[in-house]
Amino acid sequence: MTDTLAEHADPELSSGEPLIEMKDVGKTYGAIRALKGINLTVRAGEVTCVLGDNGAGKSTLIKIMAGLHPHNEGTMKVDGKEVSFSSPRESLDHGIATVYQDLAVVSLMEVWRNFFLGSELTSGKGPFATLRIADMKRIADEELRKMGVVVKDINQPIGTLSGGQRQCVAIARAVYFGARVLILDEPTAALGVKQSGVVLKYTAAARDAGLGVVFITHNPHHAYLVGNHFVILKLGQAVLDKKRADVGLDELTRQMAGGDELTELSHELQK
Amino acid sequence: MTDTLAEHADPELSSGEPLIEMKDVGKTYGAIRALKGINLTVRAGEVTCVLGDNGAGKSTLIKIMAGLHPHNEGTMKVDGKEVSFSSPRESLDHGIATVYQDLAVVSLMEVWRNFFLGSELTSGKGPFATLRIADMKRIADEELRKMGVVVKDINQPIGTLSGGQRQCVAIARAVYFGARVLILDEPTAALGVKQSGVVLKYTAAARDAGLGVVFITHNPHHAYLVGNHFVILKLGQAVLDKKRADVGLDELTRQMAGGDELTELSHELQK
Amino acid sequence: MSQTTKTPPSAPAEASNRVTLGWSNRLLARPEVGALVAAIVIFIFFLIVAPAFRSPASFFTVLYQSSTIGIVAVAVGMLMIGGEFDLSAGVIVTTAGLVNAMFCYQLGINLIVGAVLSLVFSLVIGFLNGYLVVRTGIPSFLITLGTFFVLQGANLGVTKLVTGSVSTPNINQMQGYSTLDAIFASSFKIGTVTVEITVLWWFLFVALSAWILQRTRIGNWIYAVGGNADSARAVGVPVKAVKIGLFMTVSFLGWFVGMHTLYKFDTLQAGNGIGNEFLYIIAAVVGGTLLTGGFGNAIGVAIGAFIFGMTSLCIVYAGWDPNWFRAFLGVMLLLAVMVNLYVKRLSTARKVG
Amino acid sequence: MSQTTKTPPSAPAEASNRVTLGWSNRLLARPEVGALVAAIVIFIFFLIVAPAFRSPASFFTVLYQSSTIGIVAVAVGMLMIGGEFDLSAGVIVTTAGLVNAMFCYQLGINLIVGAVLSLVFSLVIGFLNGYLVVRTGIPSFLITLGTFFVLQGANLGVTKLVTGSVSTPNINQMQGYSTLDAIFASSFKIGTVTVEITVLWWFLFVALSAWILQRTRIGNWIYAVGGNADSARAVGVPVKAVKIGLFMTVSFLGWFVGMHTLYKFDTLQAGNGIGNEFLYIIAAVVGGTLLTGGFGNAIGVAIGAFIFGMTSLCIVYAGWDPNWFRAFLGVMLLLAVMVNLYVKRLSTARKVG
Amino acid sequence: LSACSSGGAPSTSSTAGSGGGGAGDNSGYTFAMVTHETPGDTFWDKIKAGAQQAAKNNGITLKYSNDPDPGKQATLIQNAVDSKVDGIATTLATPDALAGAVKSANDAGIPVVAFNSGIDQYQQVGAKMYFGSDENLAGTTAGKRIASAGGKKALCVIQASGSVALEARCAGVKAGLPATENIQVNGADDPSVVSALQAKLAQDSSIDYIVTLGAPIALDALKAMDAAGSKAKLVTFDLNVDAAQAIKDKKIEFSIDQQPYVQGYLAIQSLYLNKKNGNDIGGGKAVLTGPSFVDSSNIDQILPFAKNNTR
Ligand SMILES: Nc1ncnc2c1ncn2[C@@H]1O[C@H](COP(=O)(O)OP(=O)(O)OP(=O)(O)O)[C@@H](O)[C@H]1O
Ligand SMILES: Nc1ncnc2c1ncn2[C@@H]1O[C@H](COP(=O)(O)OP(=O)(O)OP(=O)(O)O)[C@@H](O)[C@H]1O
Ligand SMILES: [Mg+2]
Ligand SMILES: [Mg+2]
Repeated sequence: MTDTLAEHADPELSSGEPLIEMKDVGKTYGAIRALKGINLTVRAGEVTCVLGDNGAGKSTLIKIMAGLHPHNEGTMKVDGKEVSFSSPRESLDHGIATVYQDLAVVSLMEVWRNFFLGSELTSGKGPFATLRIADMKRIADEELRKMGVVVKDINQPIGTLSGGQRQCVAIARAVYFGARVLILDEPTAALGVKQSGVVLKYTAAARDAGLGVVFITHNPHHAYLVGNHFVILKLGQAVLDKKRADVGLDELTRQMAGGDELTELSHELQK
Repeated sequence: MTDTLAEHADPELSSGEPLIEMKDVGKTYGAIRALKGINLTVRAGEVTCVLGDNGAGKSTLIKIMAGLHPHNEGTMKVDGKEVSFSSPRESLDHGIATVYQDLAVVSLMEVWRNFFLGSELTSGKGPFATLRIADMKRIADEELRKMGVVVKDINQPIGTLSGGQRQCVAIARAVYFGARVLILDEPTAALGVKQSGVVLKYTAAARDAGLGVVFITHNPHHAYLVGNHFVILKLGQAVLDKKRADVGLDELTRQMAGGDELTELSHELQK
Repeated sequence: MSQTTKTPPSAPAEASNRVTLGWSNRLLARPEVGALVAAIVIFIFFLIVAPAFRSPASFFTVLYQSSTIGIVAVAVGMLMIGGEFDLSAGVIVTTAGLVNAMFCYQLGINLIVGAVLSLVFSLVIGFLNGYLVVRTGIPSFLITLGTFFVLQGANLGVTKLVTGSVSTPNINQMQGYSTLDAIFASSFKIGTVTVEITVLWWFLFVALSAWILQRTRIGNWIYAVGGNADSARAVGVPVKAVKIGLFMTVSFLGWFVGMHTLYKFDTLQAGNGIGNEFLYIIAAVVGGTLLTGGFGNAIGVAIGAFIFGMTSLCIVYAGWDPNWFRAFLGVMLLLAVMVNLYVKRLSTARKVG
Repeated sequence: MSQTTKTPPSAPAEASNRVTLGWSNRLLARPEVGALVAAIVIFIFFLIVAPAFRSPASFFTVLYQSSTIGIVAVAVGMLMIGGEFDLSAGVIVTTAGLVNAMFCYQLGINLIVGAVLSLVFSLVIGFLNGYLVVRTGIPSFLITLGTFFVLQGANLGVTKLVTGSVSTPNINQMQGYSTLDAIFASSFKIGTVTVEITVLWWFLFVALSAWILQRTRIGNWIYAVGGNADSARAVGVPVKAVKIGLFMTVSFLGWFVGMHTLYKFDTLQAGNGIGNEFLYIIAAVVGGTLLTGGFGNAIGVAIGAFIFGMTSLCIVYAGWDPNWFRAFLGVMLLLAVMVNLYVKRLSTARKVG
Repeated sequence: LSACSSGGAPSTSSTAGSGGGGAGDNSGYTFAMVTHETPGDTFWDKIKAGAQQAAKNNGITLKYSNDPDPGKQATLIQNAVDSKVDGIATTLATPDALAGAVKSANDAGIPVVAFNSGIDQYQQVGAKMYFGSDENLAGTTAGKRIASAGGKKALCVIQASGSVALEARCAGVKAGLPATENIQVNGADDPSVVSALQAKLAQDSSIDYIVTLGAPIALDALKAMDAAGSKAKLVTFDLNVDAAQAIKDKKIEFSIDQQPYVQGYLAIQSLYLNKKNGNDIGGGKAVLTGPSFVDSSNIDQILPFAKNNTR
């Protein structure tokens, strides 16, 4: 699995260099304010974990980095140059690959077509170049197997896969195409323990291959397993922003307002 | 929150009585076999946890109970009578309420309309009866607040809520309308620790109010906090089916093929 | 249990983030407001360029024209909110009239009996449309395109067979005529202007539809069925019944306009009504109904019909070259849709507080 | 890192559950197979009931009729796979011909220049359609309905203005005629039957479209854009460019048929082409294209056009009462769609192993 | 109730094969009639009625087909050629567009006659004979008659946009009465015809004559004039029962009739005679079936025939 990452990672990445820098970034959807005054740096060879309650603005944050929605306040720099992505293509062209929480796949298309969508392998240049279908099928199948996912038929429409299987395809795709930055929005939410483990390993492997990783999760335990840097959002604003050295799992869980409660809860529920 | 459950629970439930009994139930989607030979009993006052890998058939199982897809092998009894639901309405009429993994809400409709959809409050009988709009807004708002979810405007289209907020609306709805059986398909997947805690409390409260609960999750820890009975599915078949007394958290996690690995993983990742 | 409950700690804090949208934003977010603004713009425009339009009589002629489109459009709009199309809505108007006229004329039966029979017949067609759609899952566009062709052919074929010509005989001497004429096709004077009764019927049907959509359980179901039929079904909404009911509503109001046409003109051409199905759809969509279902309302559809009626007649009032008629109509349509869109953008782009 | 990797333990076990669908299931799941079965059924049916259809000449007349619908339908099918509609596709055919004929006739310019100009003009219209759709987000149904009206009006208005009548002058004496006639409207004999060149063009365009859709990157994008535009955009597919390109493809093939019509008949009526937009859509949908986008293919669309051409002519070959023509057509359409559906059901209902 | 008497199976089926067997001389010919009819106009009923009568009289199998689109009409002619019929009668509303198809019929040795439209080009296109009126001439005559009756300004109502034949009629009216304006209405929707005419009458009060191009539209125009309180006079092309009655009631000034029944009848009859005896009706010239005026002076004789669908 990790050979995929090593093969695809941009070899020029040097650990610690800032890949994405956000300064005072804000975003409103019409009348609804989703983000305000966010400062965040994604560095090569580091995992930046973003945590927060439902509706805190985590997905909005990564959609800005991914070029899905432009931000409407503040500045964002990629590789030191100021950008405001007007389409995800631009973000992808900077080597930023994303797994979205709610925009995974095109249901009617085959698994392998989904895997390569937007980055098809062709035997020529230009939009009319012929697809290398056999290669694409083989690679998609291989990459999925590496994650422990064996779909019954690589030609079946992805809409017939289970929720978790679809999520795996989206993750495998991002890992395969992410050359510099990998953004994962709650990648493990629909996954079982085993597959979650695989995803965490990928995350760590990406970090070690020198990529910058943004990892969004509700699970502070997962976050703490791989994170180098933690940001907690609340109502669109960052309420905690610390390096791993400065924060413990306990504080993280407490900040997520769940740690103590969960223990308490377990007493309560056991009666 | 639990007063909602106590108020709405069917007062005639007696703990331990079988509400849903499945015998040798199987299901195929065209050429794809999703379930085979499932035996499962949902009892009043018990939480039945269903665990399993992605694609194991968990959602398929609960869709059969919920009347969304009919099963095509075996028999299912509800309250002792054999049934084969042809629509979710029939299931709801038996007091079975469900939170689906992928069929939550109608995006364009207001939050409160979604909450009451299919079970509207009216001031008369028949389909042309007038809606009690003010009451419905108030109740929807109250029930969401009980879960710690405060939406900015109860009139906003539910599609503008975050993924987790939408999930909360679906759960609050099921809790409100589930009189005898409550089915939850990965209810906590999109939720933060805090809200997950709330959902677990609801689950326990529903059990204590005498409802039969089916709880699907990837998280054996969550499952073990509330479950009375555990079923693990693998490739559409039950590979473990034990009472709480007969199985420990360790075995559950091992069976989910994750427990040991996660620990191992954490060592591995910490280098 | 309930004693152990405590309010989740951070809920009150979040409440501070809660917004109440100002009335102007709420208003702008409604589906019909864009259409209303477009209607007003077009109205003023024609008041300026078409002097002949500046009289109450002209206004009521426009209302009459709008009502004959608008009555069926009410139902088509509801159907579209429910996520389906009906391309047979135009010909069913003619079918309903033909059935009534020919049945009564050939057998010498009271027209009222024929009108009831025609109603039953229309409802059966609506039912069949709906039943086929929900039963087979084939898109309603195709099913109703099929019924459109079949009815169009049957209108001609049967009429030819029965009367030997492609139009019905004149029925104005038959029993029951005066009653039905009074109900469906009468008009009265207010001062100097003539008000056609269809205008009143139109208002009534719009009000009824608005009430059903907003205030009743079935209205809620219609939105849900159009917005996401799977989710609606999952929470127990009788999706199939709702859809069939909507198709039957369309054929009911189609029948109604069929009666109007028959009793106003006393005779019917078997080839009529073709093409009107699109006017209904245009009215609905200009009025803010989403083509994909789940969004829209009755007032909007009524305004859409009014925009269409006004534009098509005001081009005449303005005395513009009739060869360009369609082109003007197209430009007006695009204009109305764009204004509509612009207004909707405004409503979401504004900041609160 | 890679050394630490181990194959997840249960993967091999899962592989045992893996299925390879039999060739018959794979075949049945293709969009065009249902249409093919329907076409064969209808073909055999008409061979039995219409003796006049049993000759090669008749078959090639049917092919010709199918090709004039089918060429534009190729593009409309691709557009529909891409999730959009084009209601102006019927009139654009006429517009293209009119521009060429009138421009050259009035100014006495070589027809080839006019044809190129007309091509540019058509592409601009296609571009505008696409641009307005992707720019405003208004459904293409509405935008192209607008252009439909505008073009229809302009066809009539401009023709009237330029020629004083509603048809163009005869152009068969003008320079460049013979070249263009040979390209667009010639025919040749094979034995006793006449083969129109449009039939060959049609086959070519179908093959090209099939190849693009299945084998090229842009084809992949078309499916993605129609299946889920948001997801497609999120993985970097240039959604807007693809859609605009599809609209331009429609107007390109519309222009092509416009050229055929002009050079075959040497003159054009300004009111022509209206209504054909639906035939294209019918062909696409009967051929298995999903109305909502994301599914379908070129062969299917071709078969759809063939079914339509065959049905409409064979009703005449069979000598059926033309009053019932539309009714037969409707029944055939419903039949074709149902057979299509039935075959698709078969393909998923069958068990494997 | 005379309408019923003409109803029933024999007169409706286009293939008179079975019905024709008993009557007249059973010639065994099959003739195709191809027109540019937009389905649903009573005018074509009469053409068909005439053709059917001729077919019945001579034991001919008649195959009728129609399409308003010139390209498709050409294909229908080709279709008849493929079916190896013995003769083809066609309208030539768009002579240039149909020339190729007529030629291919001639090449196959199938005689073609034209009727209803195409008076100027029928020979050039390759049709042997022509039966019909001259649309332009008919229009001009009507325009002149209006002018001589003191008409100042006429409104010519076109019920199907882009139709060559209808445009020719209005152009003719304009030639006879220069102050003629056209209006386009949707003939498939009576209420919209009424309101459009009502609007036009309100917009231009100088209109004192309305010319409709089909009998059903004339009846709509009466409603519109009524509603608008207009004093304009009404003139129409073609006839049907109600329009004939309206002429009798003096609501319509006059009708320009081209006797569609005769056109249909002669087209088939001439093919028969040509096939059988080599006859050439008209001797190389067009045979005119109109225009003839129907007004209060002759309506009493014509009304019964109009009711019979033969005039
Ligand atoms: N397209 C949109 N239009 C309007 N409001 C939106 C839109 N998308 C998100 N929002 C609002 O922005 C806020 C932040 O949403 P976001 O999806 O970023 O939350 P999140 O942190 O990802 O939550 P979750 O953990 O539940 O996924 C929410 O209040 C949501 O209602
Ligand atoms: N509508 C469908 N058509 C065809 N196959 C389906 C359909 N729905 C599910 N399947 C298949 O059935 C199997 C079981 O799916 P199901 O959704 O029940 O899994 P699950 O246990 O809920 O997984 P997850 O944890 O990922 O949600 C999968 O292989 C899936 O591909
Ligand atoms: Mg999110
Ligand atoms: Mg599931």
